[in-house]
Amino acid sequence: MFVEYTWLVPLVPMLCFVIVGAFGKKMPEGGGPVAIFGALFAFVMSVLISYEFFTSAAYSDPGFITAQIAWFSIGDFTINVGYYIDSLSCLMILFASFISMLIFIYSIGYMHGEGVKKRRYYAEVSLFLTGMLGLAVSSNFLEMFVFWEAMGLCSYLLIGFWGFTHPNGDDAADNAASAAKKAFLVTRLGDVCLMGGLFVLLYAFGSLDYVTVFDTAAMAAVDPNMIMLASLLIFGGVIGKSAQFPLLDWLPDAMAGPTTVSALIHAATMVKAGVYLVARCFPLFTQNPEVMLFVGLIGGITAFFAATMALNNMNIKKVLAYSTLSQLGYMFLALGAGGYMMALGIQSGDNHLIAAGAVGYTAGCLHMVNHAFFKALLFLGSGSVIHATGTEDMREMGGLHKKMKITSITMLIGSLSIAGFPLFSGFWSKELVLEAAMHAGDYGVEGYLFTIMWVLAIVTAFMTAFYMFRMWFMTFKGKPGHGTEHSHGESPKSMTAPLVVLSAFAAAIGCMILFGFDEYITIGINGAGQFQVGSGHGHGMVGWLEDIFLSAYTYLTVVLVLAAIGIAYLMYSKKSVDPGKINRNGNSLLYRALSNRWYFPQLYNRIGWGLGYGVAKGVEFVDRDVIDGTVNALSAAVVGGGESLSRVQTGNVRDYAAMVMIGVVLLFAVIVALFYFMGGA
Amino acid sequence: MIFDSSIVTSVFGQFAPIAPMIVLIIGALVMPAVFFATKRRGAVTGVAMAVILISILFNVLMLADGYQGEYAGLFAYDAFSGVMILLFQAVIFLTALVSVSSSETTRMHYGAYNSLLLAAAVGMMFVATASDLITIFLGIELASITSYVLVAMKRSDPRAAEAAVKYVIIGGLSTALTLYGLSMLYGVAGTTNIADIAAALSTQGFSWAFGIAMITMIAGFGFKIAAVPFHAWAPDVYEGAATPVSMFLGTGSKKVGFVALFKIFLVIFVAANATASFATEEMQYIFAIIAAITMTVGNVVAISQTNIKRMLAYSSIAQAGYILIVMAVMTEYALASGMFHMFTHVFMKGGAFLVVGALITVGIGEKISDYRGLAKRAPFIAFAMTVFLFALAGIPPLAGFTSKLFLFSSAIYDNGVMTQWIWLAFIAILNSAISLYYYTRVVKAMYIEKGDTAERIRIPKTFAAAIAISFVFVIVLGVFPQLIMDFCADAASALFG
Amino acid sequence: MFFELPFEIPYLLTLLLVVPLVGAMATLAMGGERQKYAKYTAGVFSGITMVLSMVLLFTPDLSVYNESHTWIETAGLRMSYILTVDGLSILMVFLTGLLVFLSTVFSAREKDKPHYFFALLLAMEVGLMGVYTAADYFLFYIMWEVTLIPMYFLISWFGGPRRHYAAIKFFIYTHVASLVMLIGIFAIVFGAASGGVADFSFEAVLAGSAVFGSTFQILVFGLLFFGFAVKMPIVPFHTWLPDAHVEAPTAGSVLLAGVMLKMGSYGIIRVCLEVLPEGAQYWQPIMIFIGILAMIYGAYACIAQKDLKKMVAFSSISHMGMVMISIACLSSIGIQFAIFQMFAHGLISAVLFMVCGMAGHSIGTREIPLLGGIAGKMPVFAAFMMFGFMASLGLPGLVGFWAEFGIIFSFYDYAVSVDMIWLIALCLLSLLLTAGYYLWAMQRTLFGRLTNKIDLSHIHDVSRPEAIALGVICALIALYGLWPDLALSYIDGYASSLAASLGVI
Amino acid sequence: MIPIEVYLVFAAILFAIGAYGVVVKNNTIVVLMCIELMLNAANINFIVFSAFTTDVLGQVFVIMSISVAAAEVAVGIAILLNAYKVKNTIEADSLASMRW
Repeated sequence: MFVEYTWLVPLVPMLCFVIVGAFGKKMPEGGGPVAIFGALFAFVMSVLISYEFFTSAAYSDPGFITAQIAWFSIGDFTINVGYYIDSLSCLMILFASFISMLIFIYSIGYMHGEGVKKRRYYAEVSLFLTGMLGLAVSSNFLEMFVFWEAMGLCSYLLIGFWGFTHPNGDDAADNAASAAKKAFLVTRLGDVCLMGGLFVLLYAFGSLDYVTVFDTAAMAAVDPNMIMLASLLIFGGVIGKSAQFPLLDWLPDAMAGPTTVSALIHAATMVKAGVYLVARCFPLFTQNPEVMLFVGLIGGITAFFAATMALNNMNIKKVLAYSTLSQLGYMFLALGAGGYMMALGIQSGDNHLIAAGAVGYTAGCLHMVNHAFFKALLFLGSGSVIHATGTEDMREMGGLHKKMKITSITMLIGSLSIAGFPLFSGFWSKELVLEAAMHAGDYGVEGYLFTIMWVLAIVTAFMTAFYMFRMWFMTFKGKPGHGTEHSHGESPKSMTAPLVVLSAFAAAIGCMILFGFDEYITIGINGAGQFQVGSGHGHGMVGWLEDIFLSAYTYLTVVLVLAAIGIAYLMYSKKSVDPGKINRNGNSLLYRALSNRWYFPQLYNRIGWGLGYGVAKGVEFVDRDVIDGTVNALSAAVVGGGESLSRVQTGNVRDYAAMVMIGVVLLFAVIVALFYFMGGA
Repeated sequence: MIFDSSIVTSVFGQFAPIAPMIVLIIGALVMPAVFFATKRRGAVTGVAMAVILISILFNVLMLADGYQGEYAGLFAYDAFSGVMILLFQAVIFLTALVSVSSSETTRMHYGAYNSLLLAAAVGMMFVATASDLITIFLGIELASITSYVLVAMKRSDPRAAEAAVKYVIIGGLSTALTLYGLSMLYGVAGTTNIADIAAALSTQGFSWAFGIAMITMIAGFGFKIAAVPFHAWAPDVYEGAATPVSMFLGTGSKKVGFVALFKIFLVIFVAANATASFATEEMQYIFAIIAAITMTVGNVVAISQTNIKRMLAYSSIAQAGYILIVMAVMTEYALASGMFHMFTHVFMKGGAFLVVGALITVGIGEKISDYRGLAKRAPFIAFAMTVFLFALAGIPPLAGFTSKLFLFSSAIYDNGVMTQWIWLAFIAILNSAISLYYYTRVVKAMYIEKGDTAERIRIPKTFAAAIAISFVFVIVLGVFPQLIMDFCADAASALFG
Repeated sequence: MFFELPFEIPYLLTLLLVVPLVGAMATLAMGGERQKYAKYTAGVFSGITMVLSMVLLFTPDLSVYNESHTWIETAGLRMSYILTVDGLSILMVFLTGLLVFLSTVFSAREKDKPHYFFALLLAMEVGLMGVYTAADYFLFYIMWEVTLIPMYFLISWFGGPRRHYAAIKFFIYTHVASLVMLIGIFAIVFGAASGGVADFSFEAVLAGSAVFGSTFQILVFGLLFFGFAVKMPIVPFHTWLPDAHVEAPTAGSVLLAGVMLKMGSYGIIRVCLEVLPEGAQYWQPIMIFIGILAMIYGAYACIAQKDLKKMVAFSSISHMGMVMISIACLSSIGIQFAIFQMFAHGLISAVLFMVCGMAGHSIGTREIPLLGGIAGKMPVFAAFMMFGFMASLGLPGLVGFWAEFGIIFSFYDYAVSVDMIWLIALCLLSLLLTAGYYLWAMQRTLFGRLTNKIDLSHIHDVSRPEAIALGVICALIALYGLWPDLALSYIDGYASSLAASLGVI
Repeated sequence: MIPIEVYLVFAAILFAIGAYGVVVKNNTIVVLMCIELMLNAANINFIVFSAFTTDVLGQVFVIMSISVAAAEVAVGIAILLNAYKVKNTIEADSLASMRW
């Protein structure tokens, strides 16, 4: 009875967008409450829908509920619009709406000083939420793509929120403007790939509905190369959206937007869409192990690189941004590893392997959920800090623990969680990810690559713990920087309350897996031979506990994490170790490479400028001087011809007479010639 | 039925075929007397109008009634001559109408001026009705000699004198050429009656003597047509002469050459083709070449002109080139559309000249730059001028477009089959694209550019009337070409027999 | 059909021509002191025309409005006055009615010789309506040329500094093209003539076209195609367009880009494809090539532009290139979405040019380097501009996206059939470039530090009439974007039947 | 008796001389005379042909053309006089104010 109304989930925030956009000026807080109501409604609705779905028969078979109406037709192909509910989409709408709601509440306090701009802010975030929810419940690729792009637009608008008349002056404004453009363009690059993927799918399957495309028989009927092409193109879209290697450059810049927006992008929406899409397309991707191998490699590499960049960054938000990248890398590593095994399993018909693959899937999804919570928490926390100190540079903070207790403690929880401190949420999911990667290493020809990824992942875990606590210590411990002096204590309730709530989830949500949560976020092949998300048989608490605590590697990571925290403590809290010694006061090659993001930006700028503006200049030249030049030359020739011909008109009647006589003679010559050539008469 | 030629026949008896001319001749004779008696140019003009209208009436009656008749083996009236006479009558009507109020025409010799006009018109009509070389020659000469005088008759303008000299010399030269050609033709065929000549040639086939005759005659008539390279006099004379006279020459006497060409060559070639005695294709090529060169030179040179009368002169050279397509294609359809184009040309080019004349009368110069801001000072005149020029350029839905469409298409197609003259149509069409350039320059001057003064202009009534008439015809003939085109079709079939 | 009118209006199509004509004359009469009423007169007449054109949208059977009278019948020629509307033309007719009315509203503030200005707009409308409804080549060509003159005067009277050059260039260049096209028309009409009578009506020519040999088709297709391609315009015959646009007044640009360019693609579909299918087959690869060339070339040219309006002009070249490849696919989908793109681009380019026009007259300059941070000063303007740019770069949910999606899909179909799938990458590249130049332009004009290069004291935000005009179009863009079937349903039947006649489905 | 070609060639030469004079002579009176020469060449043709074909029409034609020529010369002289009055020269080279 609720599922039929799934379309309300994206629609209500949409309406909020319209309402706030239209009348926000006159509303209290620029229409913030309306936006919050929209998110709240969406959340409640999601809860009801999920409840109904999980308790319905459809959950166990076929594992989804979908309904569609015809939208329009391209030639003979009909494009539908409708909703598609399974445990994955339930999961998405649940945490997306919940976290967005908290972020909106937080914004009431955080954006309080923005004045008339608040209307635009709340309208745009509502639209952003619409995009995410719509994407999660869409029933076919094209519909999904619409929301996908809508989110791209919103990210553009929100990152550029301060794109003009920036509180911190003109340079910041220019900065924000270019960051927004960069974000949209880079994601656009991914999106056109995704679009290409859609063409391939539509052409191959004659439809873009999930039910049609993911049908095992249908997929079997299609040329696997086409499927591979489609999968890679779609993953191209994901790379853009989730800022994976090599398109990871826009996300750090995107910090130019308000912190709440960063929270929204990193935790609830945008980047999660990529993970969702891969999870959604699991059936398609698992048709070729190579695709999943690729996904995994991209994930692993991103995780490592991003983490390195976070090591020495002084901007609190940037650190968090890099951490997001690297955590996303984890998720793709997990999905890739799982999918890889599953693909091999499908090829060889080995159910064991398929089950092992399902663990990867579970790991990926679980980490996505966990990350959603602790990253939201961390960003909002950092937002609260920035709000208080008015700076983003951690060197100007320090010793804030005394001034803002709640923020500091909640952020500590978040940091522990993301660092994978035992028994915190991050711990469980990260362990599963590592396990999946390690297992994948044992299978297939290219398996050893996953082993390498696994090593990278462990190193990453170490670095994660280090830079997170580096951030925490630099911010809340040590001697106060002058940002701290000016800070006005703890933030208002509307900001701290969400922090508290989130910290609870950030700490605990992970252990749900011990209580059978994994049953909902696993994937398998059901009796009908179709892929089915959820309603697999979970490992159960004992299973997981054995899995994790009986493997030596778990303890290895735990040790590494603790070591990292220790080092961070010595360096930045106790100051007994001077990082300057190691990096020669920031002059070491490595240090500079890191602070320049391994020179990715410069590279992109050079390429983009050359391929874009360089060629454009050439085209412009051709256009004006060659093509148009020819046109003008032609007309000039005609006019000039007239000029010179008119000189024959000397005005002297004798010349006229001469012309007449010459004409007669010429005519005679012509006629002779004609008769000669044409042999007439 | 309404149109009944019996009136004419009953009045004129055996002279019926030349009735329209007779009326005009009488008018021409009484004209000086009238002027001497009244000393009022208005009276003279009134008489002239009356005479012309009567003659038009007669002609229309005969034409619409499909009258046919011949006089003394020298004149033969048929649909063709009827249509051409109508054309000349239209020209003379407009000219006589505006001459009275033009500031350029003579004051003291106005009677003579008018009778010369009428005489010239009579000469043209003789050519239109002639069925014998003698009458053709006489007609042409009558038209030419009178128009020499008309050109000279401009008051106190050295340019007129110079123009007259050039005109008379080149005219005499071409007369000699024509006469020489006629003599050779006579020698070849042994008779001066065109029909007999055609018959004779179609039996005895092509001879070099005939070739010489043809070339010299082309040169001779080419002078009247102002076909390159026999065109050089035209710009000077048009510029030098009084504008009504220029219009008379540009629209009327130009056509005489075509009529003569059609009368002599078309008839001969058609007969020759009929008996296949000799291939006319070579001749057709000659005309095609002349046509192509003429239209191109006319248009290209017109671009560089600053004096609007010279520009119009060159443009009428170009128009002559278009009409020469008829001689190249030599089909009935081509002839019909050619005649139709002559008609529309009377009103387009005539209208343009009328505007120029009117503006000169009110003291605006002949330079294109003098037309700046005209749209403000005389909206109607400016608009009419725009219409005439765009019609000349062949912008739909004006007369020029429709007639050009007929004419050019005739070069592409002859009932159902593609002709070999498509290349000619190409050149013609590209030419009319070029022509748009210099016509637009005038429009730009009138509408876009700012004039130094903005006070209104009041032009003489007769000018206004004449311009209005041409304006109406340019529009109407563009939208309903059938009004004339049907007559032209009959005429063409009459000539083709 | 979503809603059907119970009644019919007799002679509707003739009215579509007569009403604007009368309106033009009435407006012209509003000179002197009555100048302030000129805009109302024009508004009323163009409004009536728009309503009439919308009546067509809700008519279940369009054939009831066909009109046919013999016009000229002489010397083996038959021209007739035939008006029809079908799936190809109906949207264009609607677009014409809509844009003329809205550009009238938009330019309500026109001070300088308003009666001439609006009269010219209405005169334009006569020609445009005629082109899209005429079913006789004679009438078609006349209307085709009739559109030139008002545009010439619009540019050279109300245009920018280099207006004379631009106007003459536009006039001559397109006139030459039309004349070449005229030769092609002669060829097909006379080629199809039977029984010594050359009938200029579409259906007679279509009926007679069976006899065309393939060489004939290939040659004549070339002639006609050149004529239409210049109008579209297609690289390398496009250089008149940027000049004309830069100099033209806003309303002129709106009509030029919104409706006049479509005449080219309309002609290609209507004449070249319907009458010369074999020629189309032969020319397909070339059309594809220049289509792609136009797309990418146009997009790159946009990046290099300094003048906002010039950039938009090049963007329409790029988008018309899209129409080109879509037509060239010669498939049902291709034609369907070519027409849809013509419609979509008509709406979007209208917004873009209106925005550029406002930048010109209310900020005072369109030079991108001089602008910056304008969004702070003129939020509404910025919103419209962003909306237009987003629509034009194919943001899903707006009408432009569906057009591009369908077009590229049809092209993918073609690419597979000639198995060169990589071709699709070029289209995607052009999408990326499009996003690139629009975003870059926005970054430099709307965002960033507030410019100090121009005097900002006097600038004012969107005026009411402008806001109304823009609002309506934006609403339509969103509406058709959310429910493309509103437009597609008209095209479907025509596209598939034409594709069938081309022998490709 | 003398063959017809002789007369024709003679006439042709006469014609050519006239034409030559028209082109090279600067004095327009002389030019008019040359034109007369050409006309007479044509007349000779007529007479010869009519004599050889015993057809009278040719001679009629000659009568006509002579009278026409007379009229033409009369007019021509008058025009030259007028030109001399206005510009007091009748040299072709100096009567070239209108050109291009």
